[in-house]
Amino acid sequence: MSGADPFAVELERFQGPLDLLLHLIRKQDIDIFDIPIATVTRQFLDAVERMQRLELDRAGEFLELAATLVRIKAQMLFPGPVEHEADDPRAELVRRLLEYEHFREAARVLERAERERARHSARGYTPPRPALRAAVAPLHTEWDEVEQALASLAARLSEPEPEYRVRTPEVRVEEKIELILAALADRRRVEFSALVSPWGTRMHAVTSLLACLELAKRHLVRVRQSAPFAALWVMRPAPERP
Amino acid sequence: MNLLERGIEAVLFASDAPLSAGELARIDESLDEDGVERVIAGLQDEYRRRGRAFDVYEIAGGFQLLTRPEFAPVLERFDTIPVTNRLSSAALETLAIIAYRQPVGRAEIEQVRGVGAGSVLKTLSDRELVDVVGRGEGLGRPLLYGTTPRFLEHFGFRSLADLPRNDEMTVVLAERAAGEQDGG
Amino acid sequence: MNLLERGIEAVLFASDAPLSAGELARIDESLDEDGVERVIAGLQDEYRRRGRAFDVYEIAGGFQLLTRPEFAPVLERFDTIPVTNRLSSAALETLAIIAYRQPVGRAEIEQVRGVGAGSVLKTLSDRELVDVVGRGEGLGRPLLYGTTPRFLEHFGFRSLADLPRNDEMTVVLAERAAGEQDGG
Repeated sequence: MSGADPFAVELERFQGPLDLLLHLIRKQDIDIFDIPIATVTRQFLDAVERMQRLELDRAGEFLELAATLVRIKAQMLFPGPVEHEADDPRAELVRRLLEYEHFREAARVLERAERERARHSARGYTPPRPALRAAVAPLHTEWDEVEQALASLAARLSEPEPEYRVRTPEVRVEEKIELILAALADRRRVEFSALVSPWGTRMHAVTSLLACLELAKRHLVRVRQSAPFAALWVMRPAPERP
Repeated sequence: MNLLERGIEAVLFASDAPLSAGELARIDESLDEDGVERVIAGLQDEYRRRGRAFDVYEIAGGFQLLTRPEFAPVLERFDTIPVTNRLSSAALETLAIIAYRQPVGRAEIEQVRGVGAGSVLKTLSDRELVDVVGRGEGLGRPLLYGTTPRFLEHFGFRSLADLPRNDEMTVVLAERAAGEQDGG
Repeated sequence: MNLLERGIEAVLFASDAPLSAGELARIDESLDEDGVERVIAGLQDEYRRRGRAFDVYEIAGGFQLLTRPEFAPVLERFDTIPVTNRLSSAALETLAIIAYRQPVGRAEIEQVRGVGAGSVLKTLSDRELVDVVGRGEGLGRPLLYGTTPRFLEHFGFRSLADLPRNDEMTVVLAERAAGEQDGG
């Protein structure tokens, strides 16, 4: 049923939300510096809703931009005193669209180069090469160098012991981000302490918290705490409807 | 054809990747990079004169023997001739961002494309088209990606300078916008 | 060279396995196996006349382009990495310790320098500057290293008694004594 929907094919074709938005703008010959935001927002949300109905996995990727469009639409409805072009609530969106289109064009250039290169074939059979063998070159080392090495070793040994530093293994925020997203893959929410408890060190707690904040900033999770010191919940973002 | 030319031809013929003039100069003590380039110009000249099916191409900072493009349709008919898998649009877009912005972190790539970049970056790394080239400042010291020599080989570029410059790319919307601003 | 010859040359060049005359005949409807063999004989003749570094060989019931055997030494030379002709500072330090403290075990060298000595000892052994000269007392009867006749020859000493007296060595010795006390 949904597989037969011609829109499914069309929606799968888009590389992401910016690609879809550019398509809407270009198809209707809209001036990118004066986007009719209400119309475009409605069209965009229609497309996203269709994606959700078709259960395309990627619908989630489009929600962040949908939210941005809705916010811009609201700002346009209640305009403050507009004196500079930069005050236009659409300015950042336009910048992102032009930037994205630039790289989409660059991708086409790469595609052409790839196609051109694929018309050339390299030698198909290259004989197995022997493992690189070391050819011993004649040694040019003078006794002076041995003595200098000894002097520098002695100097190093007479220096006071360097302060001994404890090296803690590095914990990366990127890794924590992946752990959190993995934890949220099969449930709607997870308690923060459950993310930290397997390791229990302060470093892991801090990194996990940074990862949560980063994800929240990217609107990939929501963080909720009902009261100070209450359990901290990390949740999947709800698909928001305008 | 002299012995040096024959030696360089043999090494080019036996290699499965481009070789730089410096590497090729290892064939003989008397050779320097300029000498290698003169020998290669001689080979190219001879291959063209004799109508050989292959030529020496300059790719990824080196030289490689490749078939001439007009034989592509013939070669397609033989399944013992390896074909390179084309990249998806997502991979090409990501690669374009990395190529022009390198070194660049995953967050910036995702910001530009508006979608997650994890699996595409893995594909590109697995195919050795990009690699981690450092770590950025800021939160979590993110991994920074750049293109590899294999990237140049895949697209047949001599160097990164072969990437079309920004002003050589036609961007419909941006052009139109510039035109309108001029007019207004 | 005609178009059929060029096509067969392209296929032989790009194929990753030998192709039989029957398979090569797929290039053109007008070709049969005899025709392919005539074209290949023509290619072989031309490669030999022009002194090319490669030729068409018949292998496992098929044809393949390969470099001629006389270029094996060139390819082999190309595949060798010349090892640097200087010793690293780690190797020089280790050599100094062995020269003045011989016979000396690996553990003692590592204790003085504070880092592992395995790869450096291998470099010095490969260079024939040091060799195993005996076994020590104690746990595992460790190998003891000393300098070789090649060492004396290289640095121009008649015997070990010719080694210059070295005050620096007292520091190193003191370190060793301290290390032993710690150890005991």
